[in-house]
Amino acid sequence: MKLRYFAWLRAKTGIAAEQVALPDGVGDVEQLVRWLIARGPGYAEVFRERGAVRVAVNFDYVGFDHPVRDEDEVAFFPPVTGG
Amino acid sequence: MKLRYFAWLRAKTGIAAEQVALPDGVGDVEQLVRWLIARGPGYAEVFRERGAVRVAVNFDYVGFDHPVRDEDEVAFFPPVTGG
Amino acid sequence: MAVRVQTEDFDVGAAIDAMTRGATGIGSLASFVGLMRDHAGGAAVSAMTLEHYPGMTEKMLGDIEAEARRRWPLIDCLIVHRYGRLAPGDRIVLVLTAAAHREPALAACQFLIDWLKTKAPFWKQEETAAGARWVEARAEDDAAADRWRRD
Amino acid sequence: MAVRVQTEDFDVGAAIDAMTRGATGIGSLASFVGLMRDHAGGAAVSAMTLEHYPGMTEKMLGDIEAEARRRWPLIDCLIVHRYGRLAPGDRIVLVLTAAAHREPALAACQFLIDWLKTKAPFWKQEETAAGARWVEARAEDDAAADRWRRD
Repeated sequence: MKLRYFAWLRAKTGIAAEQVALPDGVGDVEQLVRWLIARGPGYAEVFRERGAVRVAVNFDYVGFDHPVRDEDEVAFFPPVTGG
Repeated sequence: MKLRYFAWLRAKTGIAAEQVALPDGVGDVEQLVRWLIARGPGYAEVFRERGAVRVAVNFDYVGFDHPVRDEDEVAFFPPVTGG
Repeated sequence: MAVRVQTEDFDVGAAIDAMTRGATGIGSLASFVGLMRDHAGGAAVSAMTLEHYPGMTEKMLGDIEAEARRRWPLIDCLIVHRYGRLAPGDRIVLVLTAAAHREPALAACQFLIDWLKTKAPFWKQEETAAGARWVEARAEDDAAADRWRRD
Repeated sequence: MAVRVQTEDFDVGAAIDAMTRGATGIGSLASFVGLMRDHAGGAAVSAMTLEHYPGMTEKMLGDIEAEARRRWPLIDCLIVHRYGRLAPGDRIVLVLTAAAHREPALAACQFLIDWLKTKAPFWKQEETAAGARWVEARAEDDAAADRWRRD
């Protein structure tokens, strides 16, 4: 799966995007987030305040209970500020 | 006083504007309208449906109870349709 | 006060550029352009003549603009209204509002066109195959204007 | 669908002319232009960088436009949003709506900018004397977008 990070989240992870194999036991966004948090302090910091993180799977907003599959693109970003 | 007529009211009076001396006994719009109605059928037709006539004295909307003086400009017109 | 009543066409892009040039406190600009349609009430309209009341028109538009400035923190504001004979597709009216944020710009733009529609002394006469006819005022326009009343 | 995401500036007058040319059924055209202000939160801002999520941005703007067309009888509609580095006074976003009457044009324009503000994946980073900072989302923007929710 492809993971993407935008705005200040990217500053924490240190990368804009990465390709990962769907980890064992990860079936939804919540499980993916727990797996990411365990990967390192940068990731842990991103998800310290869940309420400040938005999630999109394949270009659509989803909740933390949304399923994820190996072929998905999953993006994490802060509330948007365009316009 | 100067009297002005716009849009379809002008077609009824046959004139766009006229100068008249303040008639005896005319102190407000209502009295002026009665005086105009007595002047001829074109005027009478203008005021047949009072609700369809708007009045301005010196460029401001007024009601039929508004006073009129000899130096005033009084305009009669239908509801506006600009924009 | 930026109110213009004229027979000539206006350039929306130029008006926007003139309003925003050098005015870097402006974050939001809302505009409304009214154009002449080629049909009305089910009939084709070939031309339209806009009559107005010189003197009162400028006064009413100025009053309406002043009211908008009282209600919202506008940085700038422009109303341009044409009169005379127009063809389908011709621009009739322009309302332009500028503010730091979008809420006042959008609300004032809507307010200005709503009030202008029911207060500025303009009258439209349409030319159709059946002859010339005066456009009648719409009850919806009164309702739209009444939304902004403060009694 | 008329949605553009680009680094280049846009010409509002040209966009309006292109939309109305030959379209004599259009009676009303509403527009909103968002511009970069030279100050925010009490601090002078010297530049701004707009980041976005390519792919999702176009999809969200298209979804928002489709929703506006479902809700109002629009004749035409355009959204242009820039990204990249901008200076104070630069145009950021354009929303343009055209309809026979003014109510749908004005309402759809307001709806589009309200939803775009809270749904299109753009993020602003401002440059001030104290360094770069990410702009925070405003609660007012969520409230403005929520007005249009239909549950």
